[in-house]
Amino acid sequence: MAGKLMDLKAAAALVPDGATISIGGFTTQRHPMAFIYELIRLGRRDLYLFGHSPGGDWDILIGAGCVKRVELAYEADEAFNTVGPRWRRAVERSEIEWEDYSNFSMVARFTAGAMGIPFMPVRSLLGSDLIRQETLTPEQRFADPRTSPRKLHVMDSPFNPLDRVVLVPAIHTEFAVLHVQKATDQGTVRIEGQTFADVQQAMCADVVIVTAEEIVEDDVLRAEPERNPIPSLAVNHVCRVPYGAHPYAVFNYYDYDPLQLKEYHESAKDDAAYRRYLDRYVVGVKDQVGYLEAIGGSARLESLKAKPPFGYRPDLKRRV
Amino acid sequence: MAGKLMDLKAAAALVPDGATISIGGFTTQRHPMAFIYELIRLGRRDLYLFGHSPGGDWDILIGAGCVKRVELAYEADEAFNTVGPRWRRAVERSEIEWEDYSNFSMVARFTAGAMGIPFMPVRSLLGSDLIRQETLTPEQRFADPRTSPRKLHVMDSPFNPLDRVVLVPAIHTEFAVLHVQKATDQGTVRIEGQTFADVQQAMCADVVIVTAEEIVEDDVLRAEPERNPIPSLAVNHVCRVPYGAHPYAVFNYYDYDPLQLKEYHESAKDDAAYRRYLDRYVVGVKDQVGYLEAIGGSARLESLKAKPPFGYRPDLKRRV
Amino acid sequence: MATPRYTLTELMAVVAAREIADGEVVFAGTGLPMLGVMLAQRIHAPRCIIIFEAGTVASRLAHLPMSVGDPRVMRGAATAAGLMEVFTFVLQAGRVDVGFLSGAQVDRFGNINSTSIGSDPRRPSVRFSGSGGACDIACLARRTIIIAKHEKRRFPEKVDYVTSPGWLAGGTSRTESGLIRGGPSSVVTTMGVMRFRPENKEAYLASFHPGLTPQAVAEATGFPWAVTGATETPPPADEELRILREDVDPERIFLR
Amino acid sequence: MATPRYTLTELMAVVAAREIADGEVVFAGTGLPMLGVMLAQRIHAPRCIIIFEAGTVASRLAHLPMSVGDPRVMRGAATAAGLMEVFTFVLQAGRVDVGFLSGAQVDRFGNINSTSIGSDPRRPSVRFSGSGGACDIACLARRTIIIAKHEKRRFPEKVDYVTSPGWLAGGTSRTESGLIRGGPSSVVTTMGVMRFRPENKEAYLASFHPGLTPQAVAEATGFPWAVTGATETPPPADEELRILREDVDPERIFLR
Repeated sequence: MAGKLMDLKAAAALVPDGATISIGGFTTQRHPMAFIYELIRLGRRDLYLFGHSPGGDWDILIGAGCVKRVELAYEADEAFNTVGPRWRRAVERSEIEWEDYSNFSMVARFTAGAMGIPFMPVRSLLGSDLIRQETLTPEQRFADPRTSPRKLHVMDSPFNPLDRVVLVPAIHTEFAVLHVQKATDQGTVRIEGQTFADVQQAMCADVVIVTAEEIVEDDVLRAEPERNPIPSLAVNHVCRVPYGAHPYAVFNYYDYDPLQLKEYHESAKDDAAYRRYLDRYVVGVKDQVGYLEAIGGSARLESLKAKPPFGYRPDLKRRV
Repeated sequence: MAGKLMDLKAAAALVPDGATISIGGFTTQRHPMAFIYELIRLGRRDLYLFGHSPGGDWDILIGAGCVKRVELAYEADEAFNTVGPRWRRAVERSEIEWEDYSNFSMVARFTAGAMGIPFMPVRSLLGSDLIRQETLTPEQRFADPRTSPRKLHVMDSPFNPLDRVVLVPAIHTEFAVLHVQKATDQGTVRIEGQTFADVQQAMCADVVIVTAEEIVEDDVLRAEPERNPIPSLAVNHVCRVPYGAHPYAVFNYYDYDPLQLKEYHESAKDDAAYRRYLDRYVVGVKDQVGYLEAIGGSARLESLKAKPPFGYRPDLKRRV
Repeated sequence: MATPRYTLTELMAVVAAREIADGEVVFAGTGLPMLGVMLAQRIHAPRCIIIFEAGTVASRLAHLPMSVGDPRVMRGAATAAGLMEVFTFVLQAGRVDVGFLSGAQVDRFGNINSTSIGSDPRRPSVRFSGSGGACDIACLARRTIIIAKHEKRRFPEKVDYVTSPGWLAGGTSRTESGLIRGGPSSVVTTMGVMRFRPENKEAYLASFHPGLTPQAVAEATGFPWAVTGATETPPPADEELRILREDVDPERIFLR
Repeated sequence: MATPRYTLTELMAVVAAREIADGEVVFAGTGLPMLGVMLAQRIHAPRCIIIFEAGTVASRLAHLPMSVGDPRVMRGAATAAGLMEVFTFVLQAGRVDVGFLSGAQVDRFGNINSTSIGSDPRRPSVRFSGSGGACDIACLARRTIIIAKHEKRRFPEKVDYVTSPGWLAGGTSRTESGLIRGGPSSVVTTMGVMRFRPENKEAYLASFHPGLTPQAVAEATGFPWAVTGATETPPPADEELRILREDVDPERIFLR
């Protein structure tokens, strides 16, 4: 069989300017950072991002000028930084287009797309400005098929006229990029720990690219099919990328990197410092090997390694 | 902590006449048969059953006169018997009320109930008589809150008027009864193999009763929370019932019992023979211990035991 | 009379297998479809992927299942979950190339009845199991292959109940109903193979099984249709029969 | 000046913990809510169940998480899945007793803004992270507890953007919006605890923190409200502080 393994750079090069894309993970865990860095090195422009609670993955892409429009619920690294610095500046300077939803409604939108239905009903959002306010204009929506023609639709249930729900429109993207613990050359994928919305993001994308800490034999993952939540037939390309989520965590593999996160967040508050960060860690290095060297190499990585049975690093110094 | 363990007879006694109930499993696997037999021994009447593809679990309950109304997609044991004999007779003799759906639409209805939304949109059913024909009359529906006021509703998407979907109404039942491989006194549940619609059936019920092959320590199941698909807070009662699904299979524990299934299906084609079957195996024995003795005791059970790594019995003589 | 080289069930399994192309995603039900897809995997379609609605994707079957909920379908599966995942992420999302269907009645547009016999489904003369996933597969697979026993009463002008929509009333009626894809590509019967003309969805006889004539097939059918132009179904090859008997169903679960 | 016996963060964590009853299902976000629920579990609510929106149910935390997506939330969890399972099966289905919320602005009816400052959200003067799951918790938990910094500009008459609906315009307006349950039960601030009158959902001051007066709280608030009748917040007990410092947050992640 041909196999689905692909080099990381080749996989990133599949994403053209203007592509619609969703990125796996949640705030501080399992973002495909190595893939993100490649997109920045490639100088991609005008990307359309769809997400629920991204973190520095989106923030660094936005700062690098790769992004035209986002639909999201949240953009921050939680306790590490309560708002993404580049996201905040991009909005305040009108350098980006965006639409606000909640986590549930965004995940419901991915789920509708994954399920092949045009919308999902939810009981959230009612009474909030997420319903009353729209950031994208009707003209922006109609001019661009990459965005739903309407933000949402409020309706009463045909089974009980006193029962109101909000229909949120399905998302379909050209690409979904996930970072997981284990995958195989056949596209079988193992996610350990929380799955976030990775499964739904994969299932509503035309092309699914999975970066994985380890490539294992297909039979190994097929021995426990209950733990492989993404049907392999939906996975197009698999890249082996150890430490591919750094500086974010990967359950059972390594913890988040408080030093690197602090350096990013402090740099990203300032335009020139952010540029220097990009130069030092992303565009000034050739590839993921160069990145891992730049952040401190094996000594730094060793300090983050997860300890069984925790799946994280219990002795990690987190307030640095 | 008080713990959720309960005796099987006490758990079955919780279900009153006229209750709405869904039963876990799929055709030939993981039906809570021991629980079903207790309901028959208790002489329950007027039950309302909701299911997708039940098998002999429903068939024997219907034959015993316990059931008033069912909403379903399929009632048979697949290759063991292409139609449930008692189900068929009950319909042909107008002894039961029913409404027909498809497997997907019934599972979508359970899912809507589990999710807390009034309906789920699906792209199935269009063009079929499952849309045009209704077995229950509007009077029957309106007179009884246990049934949805409408079978379904066809609508065009507010996001694209050329895009048609069918809204199927959520199901909420008073009880869901599941049979699983492992559970704990805290209500943590491990399902091995296919989950069918057990998770959704549990989450749309007021009271969830789980019968399990084995009761294990809570910490054992909490070591792999990815494999416990039902939030324990939704599980009310747990009963230890080894061989609780016999004559149906339980992945990794035992195979289906072709001899017993043949005896049931042949008996159930005839009123008197069905009565004798019930007497011999259900109402004529006191409990699950008596049942297991009646079907052949440990010699029979030993012959069905699953073999690793298959999870079933590769050398089982299946055409008997 | 000489013993025939193969049974009708064997012939049908071979014909069904030939309908599957390599690499296709196949939604298989119990019985002949399982024989067909397992045979296809072992002959010309090693990369075809089997989906079972009870919750598995890409099983590598070691033993023939007797139900789609059989523990045997877990063998070598890439993913195991539940019906909802299969029906939505795989079937409704448009990832199934071929679905197999069967039923008690099939009409000239490939509509199928597996619900009940009689004009009023509330008072049926004969009641069957019901749709199961058949309606869903008929609505949402990219194409379907129907397996049926060829008798006049089973091939009426109109089925008593459309459990699984085929081409409905022909022409563009399927699309007009709101269905977004699919429709039957062939009906493999005990007498031959029926197909549908692309332009108007009218049934025609594509092939008749060895030993039969187009006229015999027409006489066993309850509606008028085009049977001229049909050719004889190529009989099973020895290798197909050997694999079917020795590898696919050595227990004689369905080959009886 | 003598060193105070506890910090404001410690006081708020203790007050938040007291709002949780034993056996309740608590939807906890990052920061003070985590401190509150972990403290409650170790004092008066050992059977309360923690839900994290990123996908876990009933974690037995060994180390304080720094995000709801932190690998630390996996420790001892009864179930791990994704956001959709938590938001639908647990939250939307009505199984969450208490949800915690915070934000940049809170108004007199407990509506919260965590989106942006300015009259036009398309041209904000300050942009925040956005809702995350806050709007969903505000809509769908049985009750919510709001944690807020008490400053006049953060407690305006009306928030600039209703990210998370509270009692909306008071009275029955929340129910009329279509929301089926919930609403804020209290606002734990850096100055006291605000509650809402059941009959009309008007805010009133229930307690002011030690060292403050009702008048001081009123002056730090941007809307007129009833502050008379408030009592002093009972200060943290030594045992509460010990557990908070030694067991809950020995790394001083949030207790800084």
